[in-house]
Amino acid sequence: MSASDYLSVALLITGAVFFLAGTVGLLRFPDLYTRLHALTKADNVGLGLMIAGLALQAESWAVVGKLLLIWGLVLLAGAGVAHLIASGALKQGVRPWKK
Amino acid sequence: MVPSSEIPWGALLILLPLAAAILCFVWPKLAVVTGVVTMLLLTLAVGGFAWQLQREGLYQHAVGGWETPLGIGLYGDGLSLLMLAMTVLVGLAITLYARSYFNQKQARVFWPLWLLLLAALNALFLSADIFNLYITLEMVGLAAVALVALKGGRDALNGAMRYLLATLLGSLTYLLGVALLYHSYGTVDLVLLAERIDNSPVVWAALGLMGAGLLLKTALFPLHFWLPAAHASAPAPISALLSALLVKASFYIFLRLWLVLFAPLGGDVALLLGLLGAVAILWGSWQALRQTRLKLLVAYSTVAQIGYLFVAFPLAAAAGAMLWNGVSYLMLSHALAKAAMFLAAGNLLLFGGHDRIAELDRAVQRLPISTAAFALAGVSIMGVPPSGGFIGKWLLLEAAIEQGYWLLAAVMVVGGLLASAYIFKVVGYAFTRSTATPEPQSIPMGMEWAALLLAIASILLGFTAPWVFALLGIGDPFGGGAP
Amino acid sequence: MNTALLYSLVGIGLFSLGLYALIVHAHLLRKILAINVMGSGVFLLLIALAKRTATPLPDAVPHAMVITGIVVTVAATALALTLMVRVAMENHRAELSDQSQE
Amino acid sequence: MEKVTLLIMLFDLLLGLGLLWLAWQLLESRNLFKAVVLFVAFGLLMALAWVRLDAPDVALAEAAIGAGLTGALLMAALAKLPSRDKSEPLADEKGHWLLRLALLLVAAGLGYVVHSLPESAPGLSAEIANNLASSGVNNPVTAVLLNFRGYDTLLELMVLMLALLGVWSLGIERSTREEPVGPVLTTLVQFLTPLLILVAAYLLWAGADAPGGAFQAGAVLAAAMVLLLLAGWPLQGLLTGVALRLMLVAGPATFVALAGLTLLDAQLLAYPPQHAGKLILLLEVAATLSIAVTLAALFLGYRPRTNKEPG
Repeated sequence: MSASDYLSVALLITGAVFFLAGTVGLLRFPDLYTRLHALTKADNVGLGLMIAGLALQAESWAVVGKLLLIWGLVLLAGAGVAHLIASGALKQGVRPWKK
Repeated sequence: MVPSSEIPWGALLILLPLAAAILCFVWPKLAVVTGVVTMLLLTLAVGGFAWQLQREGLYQHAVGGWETPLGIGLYGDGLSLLMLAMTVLVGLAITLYARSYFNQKQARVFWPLWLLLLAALNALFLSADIFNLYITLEMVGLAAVALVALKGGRDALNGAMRYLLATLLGSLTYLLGVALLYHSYGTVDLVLLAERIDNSPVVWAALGLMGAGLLLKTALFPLHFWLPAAHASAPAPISALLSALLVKASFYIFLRLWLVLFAPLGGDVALLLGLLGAVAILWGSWQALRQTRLKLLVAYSTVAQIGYLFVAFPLAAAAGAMLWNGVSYLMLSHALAKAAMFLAAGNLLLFGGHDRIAELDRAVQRLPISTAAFALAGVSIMGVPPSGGFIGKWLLLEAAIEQGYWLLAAVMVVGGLLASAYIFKVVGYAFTRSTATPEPQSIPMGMEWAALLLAIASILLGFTAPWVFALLGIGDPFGGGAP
Repeated sequence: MNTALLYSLVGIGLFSLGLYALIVHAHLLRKILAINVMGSGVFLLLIALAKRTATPLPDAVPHAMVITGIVVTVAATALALTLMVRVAMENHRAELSDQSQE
Repeated sequence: MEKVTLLIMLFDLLLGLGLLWLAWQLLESRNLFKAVVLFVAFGLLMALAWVRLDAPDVALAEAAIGAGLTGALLMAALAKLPSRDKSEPLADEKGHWLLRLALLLVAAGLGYVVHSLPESAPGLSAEIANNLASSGVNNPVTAVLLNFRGYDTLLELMVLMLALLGVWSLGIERSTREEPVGPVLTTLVQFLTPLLILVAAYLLWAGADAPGGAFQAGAVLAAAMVLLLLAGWPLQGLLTGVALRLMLVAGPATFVALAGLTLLDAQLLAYPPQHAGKLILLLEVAATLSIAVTLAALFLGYRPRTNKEPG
């Protein structure tokens, strides 16, 4: 295994840790808003790390471009949808959690 | 000018209504004209197709020029021809009836749906590809559901929903059987399947799945639960085509599969089908007798008459092709008679504003043509000579007695008696004066004559048997070998 | 246990689960979901068994069939959902009613 | 190598169990909204299964149609139901042990049947490979859909038209949403729509040689239109009357016309091999347009009409 392979593995594992954290947050956080926070944050960073890890293994720049496009789209969709869900919930009167 | 023997009538039977459906979908103003003209052209095409079959025998066409198993095969023999002719005959009457029946808004939806349904039925009767048959089945089912719900109203919407769920369940179950057959024998073509089939667990599973799916669509007892609601609540011309054509379409596929694939291994299954058929006759007739609403009575009568078609299965092994001729004849005459009955019932319903049997109120005098249509069609349903229904039932009865199936024979006779009872019940009330007489509505002539002509045709069938049997023999559909 | 067998068994499982839910549940949306799950089961069986070719390329005919099936299913689902909304308006609940209105 | 296969098998097993678990959850969920959300998740897992089974074309169709559009249709229908209908106690299931037993037996029987199939079967892959060169395209799935079994596809387009006719006759027009949708959704849609159109064009073009084709492209295009509708764009006001109907029938009409023309040569839907590629592309373009508009119209749920048009 070359240096770039090790780097890939490290990036992928770190990405997976973020996904795991996000999932735990989704399951364990107290209300909708905090869960959304956990989910989108972990997804965006985790996916970014995974994309970086995969990009190192890519055979051509075209593939790297596609991977980056996927990340960009997920960022956009995740942020947009999270906003819509949160604002929808606020409108319906779902109160944010207070300790 | 292309000589008429070279005109591809078979393919035209499918393409013509498709093109017409597109036309009247885009320009609804042309809908009625397009519908009527297409129906006439289809009649011509079935004539041409019959002539072609008689001259050249079996019709086989590799769609796209790709031979099976890669491509889809069109296939037409005497049985296909009978089904096509049945569709056209009933279709003509329904077209005539529907011209006056629907208002402008409904017509805009009715005509494209009706033409698509005709295309789907023709495609179904000409297909020898079990996956292609799945698509035609779905087309037929979805078109029928949309038609049942066309006029709205609580009963019709409930009936349509129940029908939709039943038809989707039937198609999916059928498709699972198709999947198993394909993955076992590497083809979905019926002719090739007939050559390759053997006695394996796959065939039994396919028989169970495809059989259950198709029998659900055919509404064989006890899978008939959806039929009375849908058939009784639909607009009259739709009820007619549901009972006359749609249940026959799925029965046709079942019969084909049975003849080509499953008959050699299904002795016990045949007996089971016969018993279910017998129960269907008794149960359906009894329920029909108990109904107080005319359209429900006619719908339960369909449940009973479907039973007769299945009584043939245990008799077939010994009786051979003549018995299947009888079954085909029964299908044809039931289609004409039942369509006539539903159209007549629709007229009575429209005339009096209700279809309560006890309040038919001298319909004989006030609506004589429709009442006559109902009674004549009833003669064929009862199986009294010289009607078409008599020929079919006589052939069945004869085979049952010859082979010593006394129970089946007795059930058939009792079914006939019960049918007479429920028909006479209606006719009796049509002579009686009732207390409540709502303001009658006028019925357009076309709607009355559509019913009467069908009823007369169902009686005349009693005289055409030898000729029809000769046509049925083309391509030897009941030979038991490859189709 | 190979891949084709595993996924076709899952397909049969989905078909049976869907059939059970279709029979048992009264709510029409559940029935429509059940039909969709059944359909997925049939499609899974079709595709899984197409993988049994000796070559890495699977048999493409079932793939085309399933694409056709998916489109047919979405069309049927759309019709069923529209009908369900109308039935719910008439019955005041999204379930089939047994009583006929006089 | 051994470890990798073991891992993949474990993945397949987890995916299979996940599908069954999700199906059970979505069918038995009390809350219908939850059921619909789970159904979308189920569709995405199905797409993953298609990828595992080397069926990328099906995966694309499933993700776009099975999960995406069906999900949108389900959500839209759910919103139209009376609110007390949305979360109901499930039926009493104590009496269903007999049914469960029967279905278990059926499933076991079917499992046995599938198990009894030979482990290796070529299907029709050899026939496809032999005829692919004269089909006009290089993607075997597209070749089957539009050439070898093109007749199926013709009828299938008719099924879409049928469903739309049914929906138009049954659907009830609803007033468009009153509240503004807000800047985030508007921006998102403005950014995504051109991208989706680009993706659809790519899928359509690539379908000849790689996974993709008319159905996937049409579904993606339909998704773009659904997004626009959701964001409050008055598509239903812009696209009405004959123009709309012509777009809806473009695919079926082209197909039927081609069928008619080929019939003049006495062979239904047989394309001359030298033109097959071009004809298939033409069919696919027309079909993509029709599929997209039909699916979007199915989502809209009623017949859009101009003010002049009669009801």
